[in-house]
This record gives sequence, C-alpha cells and structure tokens, in this order.
Amino acid sequence: MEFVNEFRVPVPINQAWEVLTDVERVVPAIPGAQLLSVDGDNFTGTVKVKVGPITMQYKGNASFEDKDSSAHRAVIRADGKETRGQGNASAVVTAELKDEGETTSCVLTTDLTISGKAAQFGRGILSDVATKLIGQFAERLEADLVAPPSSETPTESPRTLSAAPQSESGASLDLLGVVALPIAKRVLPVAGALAAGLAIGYLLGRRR
Amino acid sequence: MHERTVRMKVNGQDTAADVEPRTTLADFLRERCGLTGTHLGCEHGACGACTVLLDGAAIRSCLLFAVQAAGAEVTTVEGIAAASGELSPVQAALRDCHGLQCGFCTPGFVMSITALLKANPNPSDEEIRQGLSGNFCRCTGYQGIVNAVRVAADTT
Amino acid sequence: MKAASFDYHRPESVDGATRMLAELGEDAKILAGGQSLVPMLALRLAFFDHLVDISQLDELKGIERRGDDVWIGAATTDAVIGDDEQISSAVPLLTRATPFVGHFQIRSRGTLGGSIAHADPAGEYPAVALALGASVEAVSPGGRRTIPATEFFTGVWETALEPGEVLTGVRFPVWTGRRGFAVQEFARRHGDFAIAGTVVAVALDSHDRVSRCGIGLLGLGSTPRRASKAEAAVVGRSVADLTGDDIGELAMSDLDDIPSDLQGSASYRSRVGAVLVARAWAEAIEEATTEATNA
Amino acid sequence: MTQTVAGRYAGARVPRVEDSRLLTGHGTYVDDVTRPGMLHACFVRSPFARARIDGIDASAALAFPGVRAVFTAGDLNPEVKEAWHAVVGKDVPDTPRPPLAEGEAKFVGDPVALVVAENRYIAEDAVDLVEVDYEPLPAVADFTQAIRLAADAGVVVHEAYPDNVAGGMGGAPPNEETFASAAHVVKANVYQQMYAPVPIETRGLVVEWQAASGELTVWASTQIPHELRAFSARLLGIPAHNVRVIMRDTGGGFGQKVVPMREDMCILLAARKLPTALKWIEDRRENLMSAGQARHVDGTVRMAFDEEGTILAADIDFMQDIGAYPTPYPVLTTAAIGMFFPGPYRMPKASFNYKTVFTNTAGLAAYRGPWQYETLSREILLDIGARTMGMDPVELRRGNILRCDEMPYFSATGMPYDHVAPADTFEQAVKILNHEGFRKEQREALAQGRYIGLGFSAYIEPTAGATGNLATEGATIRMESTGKINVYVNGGSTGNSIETTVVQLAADALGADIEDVGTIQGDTAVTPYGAGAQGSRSGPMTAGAVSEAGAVLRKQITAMAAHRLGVEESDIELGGSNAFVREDPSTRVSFADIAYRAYYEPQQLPAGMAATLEATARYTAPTPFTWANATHACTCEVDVQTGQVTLTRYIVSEDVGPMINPNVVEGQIAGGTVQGIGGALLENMVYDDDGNPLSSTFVDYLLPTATEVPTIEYGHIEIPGPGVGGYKGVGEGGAIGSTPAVINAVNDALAPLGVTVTRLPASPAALVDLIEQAAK
Repeated sequence: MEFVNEFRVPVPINQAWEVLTDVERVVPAIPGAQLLSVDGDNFTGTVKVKVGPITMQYKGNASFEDKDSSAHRAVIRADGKETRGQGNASAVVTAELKDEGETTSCVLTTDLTISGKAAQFGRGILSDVATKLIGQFAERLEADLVAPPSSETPTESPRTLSAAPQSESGASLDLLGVVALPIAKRVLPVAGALAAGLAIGYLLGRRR
Repeated sequence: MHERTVRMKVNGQDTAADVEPRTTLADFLRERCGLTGTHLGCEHGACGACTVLLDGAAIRSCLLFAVQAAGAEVTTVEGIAAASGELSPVQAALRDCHGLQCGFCTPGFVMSITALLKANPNPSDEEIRQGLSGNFCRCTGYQGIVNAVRVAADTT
Repeated sequence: MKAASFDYHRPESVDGATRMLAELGEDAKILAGGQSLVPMLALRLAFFDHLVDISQLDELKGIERRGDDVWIGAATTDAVIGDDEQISSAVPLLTRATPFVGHFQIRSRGTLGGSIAHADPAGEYPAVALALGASVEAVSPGGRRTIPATEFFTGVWETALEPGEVLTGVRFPVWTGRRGFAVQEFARRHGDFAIAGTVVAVALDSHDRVSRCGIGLLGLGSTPRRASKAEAAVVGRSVADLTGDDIGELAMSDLDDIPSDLQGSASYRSRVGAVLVARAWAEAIEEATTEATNA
Repeated sequence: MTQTVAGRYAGARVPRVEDSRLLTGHGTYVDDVTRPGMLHACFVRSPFARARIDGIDASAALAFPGVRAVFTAGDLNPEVKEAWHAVVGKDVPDTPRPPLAEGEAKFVGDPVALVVAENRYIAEDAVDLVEVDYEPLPAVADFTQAIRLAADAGVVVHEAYPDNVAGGMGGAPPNEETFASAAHVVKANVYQQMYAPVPIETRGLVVEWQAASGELTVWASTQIPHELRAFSARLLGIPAHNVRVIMRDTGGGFGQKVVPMREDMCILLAARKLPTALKWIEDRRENLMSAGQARHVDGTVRMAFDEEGTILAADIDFMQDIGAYPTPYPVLTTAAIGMFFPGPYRMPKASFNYKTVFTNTAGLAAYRGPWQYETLSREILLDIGARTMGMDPVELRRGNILRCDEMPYFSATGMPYDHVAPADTFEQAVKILNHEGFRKEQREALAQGRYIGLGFSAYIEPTAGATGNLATEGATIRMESTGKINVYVNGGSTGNSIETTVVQLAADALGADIEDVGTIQGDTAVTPYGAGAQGSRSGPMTAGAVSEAGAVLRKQITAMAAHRLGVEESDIELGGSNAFVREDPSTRVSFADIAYRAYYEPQQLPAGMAATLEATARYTAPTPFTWANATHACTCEVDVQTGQVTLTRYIVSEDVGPMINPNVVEGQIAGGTVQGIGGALLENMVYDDDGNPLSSTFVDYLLPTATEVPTIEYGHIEIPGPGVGGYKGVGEGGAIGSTPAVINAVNDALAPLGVTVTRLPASPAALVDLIEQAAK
C-alpha cells in the first residue's frame, strides 16, 4: 500500500535538509518513536502507537538505500516486528524536499507492508491514520524548525495534503478494509510501521 | 500470577475459587465449577454460546472476568431444569420444535430465550427474531428455535 | 483466545479511581461494561497491566432531571437506559437508539459512559449526544469539568479526556415543544455496527418552521459526526420547503474522512448515509407535525 | 421396487433421544473432557502468506513458567508413518501435507510451532514469546492469477507444482457445432467467493498416550470416529486395536471434521512425546484462518437452446482454489462439479473442463455439497437464458426437467439417474409458491417502484455415494440380559439426529417399544466400523445396517419364543416388546422373559439352540448412488437505494424417499438452506492482495442470524430409493440449492434495471455498484 503525504515547513531547503537529517531533532518529533541504538549503518528504534485501548509496539531496524543531498532525496527501508505477538511491518519511505524559496515542501512516499493482527483488522483507515501521524510529525517538526518560538509564528500552519486514496481506488483497496465492529473497527498499529520508517529513516540521515 | 479468591453464587450454590484476574467467567464456570454446559464458540462476544444469567440478566460470560462477578448470582444452563430433571418450558419447547441439532449453541439459546421471555412474555415475531439475533446456530436455520420461542411464550 | 495477564482493581469511589489511575499511569485502563474492551484484550490487540473497574460505583449510576437537562451516570447500563420512562419522555432519541446498540446480552453490561468514552465512530450514543447537544462530565485529581459533546470526539477511539480522567456522566438537553426524533441505521445484520447511520432531532415552531435541528451521523467518519451544514441550512425554513433528499445530500457534503472497508467503499457509505438521513428526516418531521394536532 | 418398512416409529415425528442431555448442558463435547495432569496445546502460526523460515528460537517460551514443551517441524514431521485418507485411498498421489510448516510458511495461519503448557492461558502467553525468523516471499493471494504468477514471476506455492496447478480433468470436448448452430446460446462467468463450514464448535481433540501399554486414546470432535482411529494408527505406525477414539457430542461439522487435518496430526504426534494427555481446542480465529476453505470457483458456463428453449448442449469450464494444503486430495473431488453439471435436466450434450490451483491460503476442505458450483452456475445461467429468450424461468425449467417416467436416465456425463422425479418436486414448489399470483404482485410492486423477485433452483443430488469405505456400514444389535435392546453403530453425529433415527428403526425392526431401545455410538472400542457422518449417507446406510442386523436378531428372538410358547416360529409375531402367537395374541412372552431365559437359564433352551441374542451385520449399498432431488423457490425484495436484500418467502420441495423422521429431514434441509443463504448474501472469507485474511473473527465473517432468514415452507415427495426402506440421504441438499435460488430471486427483482449478479456474494454494496453501472 502506498501513501503520499506532503507538508511544508517555513524554512529554506538547506536548513530543512539539515534539520530533517538531524536525528536528535527529528526523532522527538515522530509520534511514539524512540531511538534504541545507532551502530554504524544500522539503527534500531521502537515505535509505539496507541489508538484508544489498542497499543501496538514495533521494534525496528533500518537500512539506508539512497540519500542524495543535492537532490535532497532520501530512501529508507525499515522493518519492524511487534514486541508482543507475531506481527511485522515494513516500510520503504522516500523523502523528497522541494525548494519553494522561503518555505520547503517535503513529500513523503511510503510503501507499507503489514502482517499479523494489524493487517487482519486494520486496513480500513490506514491512509487516514498515516495522514494524521504525519500531520502531527509536521506540526512538531515545524515547531522545532521555527524555534526559538517567537510571538509571530508563521501564519500558515502546516497543512497535510493527503494524496493517499481515501480507499476509493477500486475494489481491491476496498477489500483491504476491515468491517466495523467491537473488536477493531479501526486499528492504527499499521501506522506504527510508517512512523518507524520515518524515525529510522531520519536517524539514518544523521550519518553524514 | 497474583491469583485472588472469587466468591459467587452459581445456580444457588455458594462457590469460591482462586483465579487470575484474567480468567473469564466462562472459564471459571467450566473449569472451576465443572459446569461445562456453558460453551465457548468465539470468545469475542459474537456467537452467544456462552450466555448465562448474571443477577437475572443475560450476559456473555466470555466478556466478563470472573473477578467482576464476585458477589453476584449466576445461573447457567445446568440451573434451568428442575432438580427432578423436568425441562423448563423453554427447554421443552426447543425439544418439541426440533430447535436443536448438534446442541453446541443450545445452552446459549436456552439462557437468552429464558431472559427474553422474562422481559417480554408475549413477543411479536419480529421481537423474537431480534431477540435471537445475538446467538448463532449453524445447524437449524433458526426455524425450530423461532417456533420454540412462540410455543414457550404460549406455555408460560 | 485468552487475555494477557493484568492486575484488577475495584476502587471504592470515583476519587479513589482517579487517584489510582494517577498512580498507575498509562499502563492502567478503566474497565466499565467491558463489551468493547474485553474482546480487544481477548484478541490481544490491547494490553494493560492494570484494569480499574468502575462499573459498580453507585455514584456513577442514575438518571436525574437537572434543570433543562437529564443527567445520566456513566455506569448506567444500556439496558436501564432503554427501559427508563423518564428518558423515553424527555430524551426519546436515546431510547430509540438503544435497540441498535449490539444485542440485548451486550446491553445488559454495556454502559453509556463506556460507549461515549470508547468513542467508536459507529457508536449510537455518541451520535445522539452530538445531535442533541449533550455535554460530558469528567473528573480528575485536577478537578471536575464539563466538555461539550461537539468538542469531545477527536479521532478513532480518541476523545478530549485527559489520561487518568474519568467520565462521570452525560447531560442531555431536554427538547421541548413540537419535537420529532428518528434513528436510521443500515448494517449487514441486526445488531452489527452500522455501515452508516443517523439520528435526527427536530423542533418546529407553530408555523411549521424548523426552530431547532440536530443531525448525528455514525459510521461516516473517523469519529461520530454532526451534520452542521445540513442543520444550519434547515433552521428557520418551513418544512414544506425542505426535502429529505436535499438534506441527506447536504449532510454528506462536508464529510471528509468516510471510511472504506469490507462492507463498502466511502462512496457507498455516503450514498447510503444520504438515503438514511432523508428517511430519518421524514420520520422526525412526521412526528413533530403530528404533535401539533395533539398539542 | 424395494419394499419399504411399514413401521410403528419410522415416518413419525419422534422426539429426539439426544435432546434432554443437550438442553440441560450435560452433553459431552471434546472441550468438556479433562484427564489427570492434562496439558494444553496452542500453535504458533505464520503472520505471512508466504515466508521462508530461517530459524525458530523457543528459549524464551521454554523459560516461561508453566510451559512444558515447544515442538517444531524437526520434532514432529519425521515421525509421520502414513498419512493417507480413506476417502481417497492409499494409492492416489497426494498433495503435500506436513504436520508443521517445513522451511516455508505457506499461508497466514500456517502452524509453525506447537507450544505445550499447563493451561491455555499460559500456552498463549508463550506463543507470543516464540521468535520465528521469517524472510517474507511473494505470495499467490488471488487464485485467478495463480498460473500467471507462476509463469511470469515464478511465484510458486509448492516446488513440486511449478505451474501452481495441482491437476485437472476434461471430459469430452464441447460440441461446438451445436453451439454454433443453436437458435439461442447463453454464456456467463460465475464467480463464487470463498466461504466455509464454520461449525459453532471449533475443531479439537484430547490425546492420551500410554507408553507402557502402547495404547492411544483420542477424544475428538469428529464426524468419523472409526476412520480417525485408523488414521491415527497409520500416522503413528501402531496397531489400530491399540487405538480408541471416543466422541459423544460434536458441535457441528458440515464436512470440516470428516478428514483429519494437519493440526490433528500435530497433536497426535506430540501427545506421544508427553507423559500425560494433551488437549487442543482451536479458537475461532484459528478456525477461520486455518480449518480449511470451500467453494471459491471461477468459471464460464454456456448453454445452447433451440427455438422453443429446449436445451441442446451445455459446457462448463472452471478453476477452483485449493489453497496451500487441501485436505484430502482435491483433484478428484473437484471433478464432481463437472460430472453433476447437467443436473436434473434433459441435456443431450454436456462437457466440462477444470483446473485446481494452489494459492497461499489455508486449503480446500470438505463442505456440505462440495460440488455446489454445478448447481449455482447452471441455475443462474438458466435464468439468464430465460430472460434472453423472453421466457419465464419456470416455463424454461418445466420444458427441460426430467420426469419419473424417463428413469432410468443416463446424463450426458454418464451419471445413472434412477428412483427420482425432479419434475415432481419442481411442480410442487411452483404450486406452493403460487407462481402466477407472485408475478401479478410483482407487476403491481414495480408500478410502485418496489423491486421484488422470484428465484428457482433445482438439482439432483448423489447421496450415500458407495465408493471405497463409504460403500458399507455396520451395526450390532444386542438384547441385553434385561430384555432391553442396544444398537451399536459408528455414529459420528454432529447434529444429524442419528441416535434417534437408529432407535426408531431398531424398534420397528424388532417390534420393541421405543423406550426399550437405546444406542451406543462414537466409541470405536464397542462399535463396528463405519465411515461416519458424511456424504449424506448416515440415514440410508445406517438404516440398511440396522435392518440386516435386526433381521438376524429377530429370527433368534422368534426361535426362542416359539419354543417357549410351544408353537411354530411361523406363528410368532413380535410387537410391543413381546413375542406372541399371531392367532392368539394373549399367548405371549415378553422380551424380558426371553432375555432372562437366554442369559440366566440357558440350559432351559432346547439342545442345539444358541443362547445368542445379538447380531452384527454389514450392509453394502446396492447402487453406486442414491439419487435425491429438490427444488428451491425463494422470493425477495431489494432496496435499490441501500442494496439490502430481504427474503420474503422460502420454499423447499424435496424428495429424500420415505422420511424416517420428518423433523430430522426438515431440520437438515433448513440448516443447509440457511448456510446457502449465507453464501449468497453474507459469508465471505476475504484475503487481501498480500494474502492477509480479513475475516478471521465473527465480526468480519458474517454468519446468518435469525433476523436474516425467512420462514421455510416444505413440500415432500417420497419416491423410494433403491436401498433398504427406500431411504435417501438429506444432509447436503439444502446447502446446494439455496444459494442459486437466492441469487436468481435477486436477479429477477433487478431485471427491470438490467442488473444480473454473477459474482458472489450479493452484498448490498455490490448490488448498489451494479445498479449504478447499469444506470450509466
């Protein structure tokens, strides 16, 4: 399943690239993410996603597939395993920055594969969830980027333009949905993998 | 781990057992009280096979932990017929209407119908079907069960 | 299919519960009726080290007329709500929505507070609370506060409640005058969560003009929704000038996160939602106008 | 024809002997069995549709308090001696079926390891602690793409089948000249979704091995106690007489419990390595993920008609999804779809061709009316044909359906129909429905913008198929020392009431009062071999066995009574649990006295007369098939705005020969019919593109409930079959005929909108989509 999320930060592209590839600044911005270890090319982290009563925690490691500082493009492959249960999540996250003068747009393309209970109950609102998480990420990141906080923070607050299909892309995606009900009408954990991908991805960014 | 003593009245009998908090009422009844008439068909509150009466109200015993029922009065399918073995009107009606085949879902239906008729002694056909819709049966196609509720309503 | 281990607590009071929750932190969860939580635990989708059972606290039970509202304690069960005379006369929409909440075996355990706090996008009670303009009462060691239903539901199973805050009750405004109420739901089977549903409340003035309107939607977003645009469009208009179909279309027009799943795509849900709103509207208007003749 | 037993009890609505224990919670299902020190098993299952297993680390699980063992493929799989199934036989090449996944997990839910612990709670805790190192691999999730994926991408489920095709078969090729020259030719693609038996009691067994004596005792939820015993002995390589299988009550099977599956093998193998009994009770998610799948066929059907709508030829070309681990060998069973495709119609030419393909889903398993697709696709096509030719579907069927006077009749695929009259059940159904009246009502409804419809479906069904171990059934009848009678049969009842029917038949066979007759079933230690409750055979086959054993015992009783009363054996009548002189009924001796004499005063018997008061017989079916038949008629209303289908009337007119117990017959029909209704409208076992199952709970897998099913009206035609009593089987028919009847009713209702459903299930969303498309 592919998701495209876009957000803007009110800083020039080089500054954005610097920040976006700075582990210490990016990780805290990722919902539920925690860096466990940085070991050469290998980074491990956890992402804990809570939705109502449901908690899904993935422990992940990531490998860096491509990073082009001139094109401001980074590709990260991340794999996470549920810390409880037999489920897995893997994500290939491509982050591309676009120079828009005073602002920079960041396009995240996430190819997500989920297995385990999360996949069996939760496909219905994945894009909704991913969008929400990235939105949170963007807000926190922006707050960080415009720090030190001044009274006139940018008027344009980050908008999340979800290019992800609201599951209207035909029957196949509809089948990925999950029927509403008391158990897990909507399960977010899948988003954990997405966040994991981001987390680890940006951790990797640090390595240069 | 951290078991605790749970006391409740089951079919009129004072009962106590040490259980983990996560032990469901269904497992408490089946494994600690030896009342295996309460069946588990899904363990997530959908099929109704584990239906029992808690202080008179029909509930899913797979959706309640035994510790939550502490101090309560529980009635299971074993507590429905007379001590002499004479079937209750609901049980007799199910037999007379061929309202059961494999019998696995039957205890849940006996309990649900008993509660249903207590709350509404003279249900319409629609009320009967809606009242039964929380219990799954795979054998009978519900034909005999629906008829049995009508018959039991007339005989009680 | 057995839950993971947890510790069970049964506080003696709401204050005791809030203190307990403060001590135990995020590894603790409030257990009320448990009809949504326990399946999640059994399926091991949810894990908590501590469950704090508030279902037996008397101070959370009860139904009282309080000024222009009816207050219902959080631990009041669906079954009690469905049978209560005062509610059926003062807040009929709640009474009519109750039979749609699962099956009667679920309603004997399920509670109003649990349903509101669980905030299922397809929950009936949350939609009723939105349509009628109810307010939610919560308490924490920090004190008590009241949250308008319109600000309460923030996302899938997410609410404005702070960690450790306990929902104590809900106040439902009593609508007076020429009122009409209707509930329309569409589900694959009786008792299933709705593919789409709506609860409609209208009040008319003596000239058959809509003086007040509340339309709650369920299954049509990541939270229960209020069809604000449709509500605004009908208030002040004469019922003769309004068609259910238009209102149904309008009610769908401002939805931006209709879910898609096994039972139907977002476009299907929105189509069904419009139909249901139209049907509920007709029912509610029918009732409101006939009340005139009685009045 | 054969004489039918004119009995006192056979044919009556006798109350069931099973009911009092089941209604009071005193049945004994496998989960009710406990043994001293019993341990509990839970499987570690693959979260991936296809993944290489690079390693399994059970150390954390083994260290967990209360865990006794963790078994992996290396521990169990090498222990398998023989694993063939009797329904197929030992000489047919089988598809792979390792107890635990070996090297590669092939579907979500594939058992990878087995945890044994002191209770189920701990076992589930430990399952989460087993670390399996998976390397995910591309999977075949959509069976219609299986062959392409193998060819284009090399995605293969089993290495031994590089094209993902397990096998197939083609009869005579389609007669294209006929199709080319016929006045009318209709063609349709019919896709049937995957659904499953879903008994309310899941699978399970308790296995106890006693090393010292080499004895194995198995308490099981099964339809086939004796064959489970034989299978267990073969699997473990121990003598069958050291294996005892016990089943008292089984909570539904519908085919799921007729053949031991991989988990059963695992528990049998693991129990042998443990000091105490091992219990495995499948939970609902496991049941919906791995207990086997059914239906799931995609095919193209064609029919050629002349000017008057007479069928000239028919052809079916289809593919069935058999998943990763079909049980049993699927290729032959699938052939039935092709062979029965002509159904109850005069069809001069018929041809079929099919393939069975592997996918990364659980695996095809038996389900009530496994060949149902032949009726589904044929009956949908007939209605399409009728609309195309401007005929009423009733007229079209009436002109082509077979009549009693045409029997015996060989179908174009070589099926030898006899003792059956499809036209009779059809006309009876049309009559009960009041066809003309409905058409009038339909026109009026349409004028008001309401869409109501009528659907028919007729089929001819092979019951009591007499192949292999299914061809015979045994019974022992014993008059005990009290004069009471016990009937010992294999049983395997999963709700088919065979305890009651056996008692009815034995009482009639011996002239006993029904209260004096009991039955013992399901314990292989005391019952004669039988093939169990499958293939709509229990009624007719067990009736035959009881009749033959009863005749022998009747002779023994008569001989003793004649001597006791001093008359000729030919003067003796049996009735009311007495033997009496025909001319002078007051001269009598009770069964109790006869038994007392035989057991306690054998020396009083005349010289040379054996004291034996019991008989065992094995009945062999007289014909390869016993043909039953039925016509289903259904009416519905469709809400074209929401797509909601409401069934308003449902009629089944059926011929299962004389009815042993009409309650039982109608109960079987109703249960099957509602399963078929579920298959038409609700039930859908969905996998996503990655092979994740999306209906693994009762929240997502929609069983019909009391609010979705109509009242069923029955019509009975009783044409005696070839066997004893003329009885025919009734177990499966309802599930075969109802799905197409419902779909045809929906299509009839929506015909004015130009909508025809050929892809199942007919969900509200699917119907609304079709209606919108048709409007464009």
